[in-house]
Amino acid sequence: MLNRLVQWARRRSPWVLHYNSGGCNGCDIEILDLLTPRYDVERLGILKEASPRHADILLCTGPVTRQSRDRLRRIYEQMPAPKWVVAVGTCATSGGVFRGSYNMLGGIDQVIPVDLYIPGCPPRPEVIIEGLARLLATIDVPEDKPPRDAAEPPAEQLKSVAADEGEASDDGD
Amino acid sequence: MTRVTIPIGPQHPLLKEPLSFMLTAEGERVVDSVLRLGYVHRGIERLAEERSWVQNVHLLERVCGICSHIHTTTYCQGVEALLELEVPPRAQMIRTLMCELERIHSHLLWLGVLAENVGFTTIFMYSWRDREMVLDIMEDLSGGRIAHAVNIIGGVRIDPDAEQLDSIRRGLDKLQQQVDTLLDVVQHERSLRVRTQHVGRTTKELVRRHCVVGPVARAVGIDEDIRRDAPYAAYDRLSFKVITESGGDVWATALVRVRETSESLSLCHQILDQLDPGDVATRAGRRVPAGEVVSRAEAPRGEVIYYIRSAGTDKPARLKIRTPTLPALSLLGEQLRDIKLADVPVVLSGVDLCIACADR
Amino acid sequence: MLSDILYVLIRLLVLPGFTFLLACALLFQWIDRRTIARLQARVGPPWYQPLADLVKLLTKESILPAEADLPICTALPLVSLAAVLTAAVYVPVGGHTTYSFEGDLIVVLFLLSLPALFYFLAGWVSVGVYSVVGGSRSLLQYFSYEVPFLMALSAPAILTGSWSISRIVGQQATATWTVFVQPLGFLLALVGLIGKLKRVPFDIPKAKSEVVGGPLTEFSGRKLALWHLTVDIQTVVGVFLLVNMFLGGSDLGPLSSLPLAGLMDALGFGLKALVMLLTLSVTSVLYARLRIDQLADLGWRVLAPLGMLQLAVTMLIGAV
Amino acid sequence: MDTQAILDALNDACPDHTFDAQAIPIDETVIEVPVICLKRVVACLGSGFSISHLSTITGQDTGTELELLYHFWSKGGLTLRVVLPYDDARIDSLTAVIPGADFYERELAEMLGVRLEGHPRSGLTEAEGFEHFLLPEDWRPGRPPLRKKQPPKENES
Repeated sequence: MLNRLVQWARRRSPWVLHYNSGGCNGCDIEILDLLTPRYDVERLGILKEASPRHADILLCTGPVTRQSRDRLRRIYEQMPAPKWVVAVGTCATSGGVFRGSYNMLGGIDQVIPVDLYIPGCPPRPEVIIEGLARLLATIDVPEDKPPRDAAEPPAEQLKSVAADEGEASDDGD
Repeated sequence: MTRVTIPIGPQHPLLKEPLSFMLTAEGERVVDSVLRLGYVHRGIERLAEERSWVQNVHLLERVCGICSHIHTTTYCQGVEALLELEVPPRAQMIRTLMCELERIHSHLLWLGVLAENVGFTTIFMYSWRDREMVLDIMEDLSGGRIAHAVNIIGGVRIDPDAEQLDSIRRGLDKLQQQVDTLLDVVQHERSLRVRTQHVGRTTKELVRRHCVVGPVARAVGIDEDIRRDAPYAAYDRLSFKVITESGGDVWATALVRVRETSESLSLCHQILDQLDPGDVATRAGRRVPAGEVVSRAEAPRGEVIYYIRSAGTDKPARLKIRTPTLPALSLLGEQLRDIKLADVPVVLSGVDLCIACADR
Repeated sequence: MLSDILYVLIRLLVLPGFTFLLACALLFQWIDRRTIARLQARVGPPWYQPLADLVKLLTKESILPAEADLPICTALPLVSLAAVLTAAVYVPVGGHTTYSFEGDLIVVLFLLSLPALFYFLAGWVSVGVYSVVGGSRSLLQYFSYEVPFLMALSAPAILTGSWSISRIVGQQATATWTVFVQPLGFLLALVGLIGKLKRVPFDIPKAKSEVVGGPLTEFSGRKLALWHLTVDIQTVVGVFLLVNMFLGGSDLGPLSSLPLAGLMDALGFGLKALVMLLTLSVTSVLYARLRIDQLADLGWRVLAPLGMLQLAVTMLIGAV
Repeated sequence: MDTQAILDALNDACPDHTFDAQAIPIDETVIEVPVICLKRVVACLGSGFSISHLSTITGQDTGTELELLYHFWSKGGLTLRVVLPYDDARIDSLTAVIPGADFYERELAEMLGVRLEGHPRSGLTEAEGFEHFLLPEDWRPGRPPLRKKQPPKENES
């Protein structure tokens, strides 16, 4: 019963954080566009939050540049569980046209685990909404588990994060 | 007073894109800043050397998601000059039309971001709602809201019919009313003026020293616009005013941008009236004869310059891009000194940063 | 005896106690967000949105930076929520008062000002740069709005000659609503309330584009939920307080003599609270955020002297 | 823009070199300038002619040497071409005359390994501990990405 309530709440109150790890702006303005009158995602309970600590879903755009990598990982670490990551746009999915560059690591999933990919260059706001809706529909809180479980990042990821912790000061920016 | 370091970015609600400003502040007063770019450095200049001339159109459209069309325009006209191609007048006109639509889109977007940054969400909502009309027009023309893929080497890819042109005219008329309202708001809304007037003030001399171009330069009274001074595409057949202001503060740049939006709307109407039937593209070869070219164009944020060198192969030997944000960032170093912390978002908005452009 | 205890318990927990306040807080938040959305040409969230937000935050992981002071960070949202809940006990709702004594106005004003201090402390102990800057901003802001707010709310008390909210409400039913006698005081109280609730144009301590989330930047999960709830309940109490002090509580003038007095009381009170809430929502759509120095200027150069004027005039009238 | 007048003035300013103008599309005048004359030439342009701004500095590796192109704008394009040898790629910084050249010059240092003499920021060379501007902090030193001999993908440190 309680788990049903929690599941209901999580599906209806996804607060998102947006991070551009090296994209061209196209996806970013489409994400910002979600908030504006034509799309108005507040209808679905989606709020764009400013601090990683307040967010449930990380919307990532752009391929990951070498300079962005640590920051992206740190933002992910700062988010409280349960959390989800959505790669918005072709670049975030695979690196897109920028594959092969000396400063590129590829898609978001090279750095943090991704729950949903939304390809498109850039994806239309409708498509982003559709993607988010599908992600929300998969959120469930099984009856036999306590409501606070998080998708464990792969072991290898954890290791590299641990290596980072020396310099990360968690100042929330 | 103790000094604190306040990081702005790379992830910060003020910035839609990552760059990092380390502000040194004494209480609410910012005394110094250190800029770090490179979070969106994709190495496009090097990538371009490894792609063919045609593939590069696709790549360069993704230098920036806001002013994508101006990049391909600058690139294509450069390559066309190397190829000594004659681009049909209709293609030139359509190119110019897209340039102006993009300027409207970019300026409305900017106004929204400015409003959002001073906490005026309502204006953000309204100006972005109006921006949707331009996006609709561009989508109608090209099939894409943000990435248009209109330019090809030798012309354009689209050929709008009379019905489309009519619907564009209707859209432009509706938009004109909205832009007039927004101009009225920018001119008269008190709390917006309180936040933007006398903020981020620059002088002609400072702007010159930092080689700043575009609306920021025009807001201190520098009467320069590549569209008029070195007409490219179809600008020599169109008439328009170059908007200047003298204030030099963020409010002045806002006025310049909103008035320019009106000017762009009138340009669009002129283009629609003068759009004669004809070819929209000429055939271009895969190889480009050896040579070099400097191509300039006026992006929404100011002068864009491309240097292209061909060694006579199917790939460029060097392609250099400089976008107007880079000098603006240089100016920001001066502006972010001895101002209030609360004015930082306003000053940053004032120069209309496009980090994706600056980092390449 | 037992029934007395039960009665008190019901009053504290159900009506007008915690459950009622919680329902009001969620309802007010929804009305507020919905109104703002409508005025911005949007649709806005569905009615259950505030509840979903609350439940979700309550069941999320609650993490803090390693340098933050964990016990204090845990305690702060709790005590500030407790402060506003306690304040609510002394504010009459639709003519019903849980507790009332001579001087309860002062207690309410004191309790309502506590969250601002806890908010500042929250920024201070959670260490992040934005938290600290936001915290010191909230303190500065507190000094700007609090004095005029206190002066504005003292004026009706002086006029009535009593520091009990119930008495001030009762007085208005026999004479006229305070807002007609002291329109200036009402305006000041409204501005002060906006400052207290940190709403646009006074959302300076939590200005996203400047200090990310302000003092709450580092808070998450349960703690964040409690902070949000504090603000929501503070909104409810503030609105109720202003309705009582200036709009005659549940008094509906000549309509009060209609049958079903209890229902009419509730209706009257509810309507007035709604009007107040809508005023808050509309205000937040109409302005850009002020700068902290502009707010201090406004507070000390305009609002405080006006508050003084209101007090002086009230005292003069009282003396005559 | 009067090309002949500029050439005359430059010939006066640097008498030991004969300046020559070349036209490239699109309406750009290119003047070749020896390394040692660059500062004098820029000063001369700045004082006598209404140069509006320095648009950018293009650095390129032509395969045999490094070439720097200083693109100026004054109601028309004017480009100064400076050629540097690979093994001694150093040039005077223009930041004292044109503060806006700062970023363009840092890019030259980073992308092509050009040494900027007299640039106000230290750390523009490896010896001083490179202060990165566009490239990531962990970029392996000594591999400016726009040099042709640098393989495009080799970036792993």
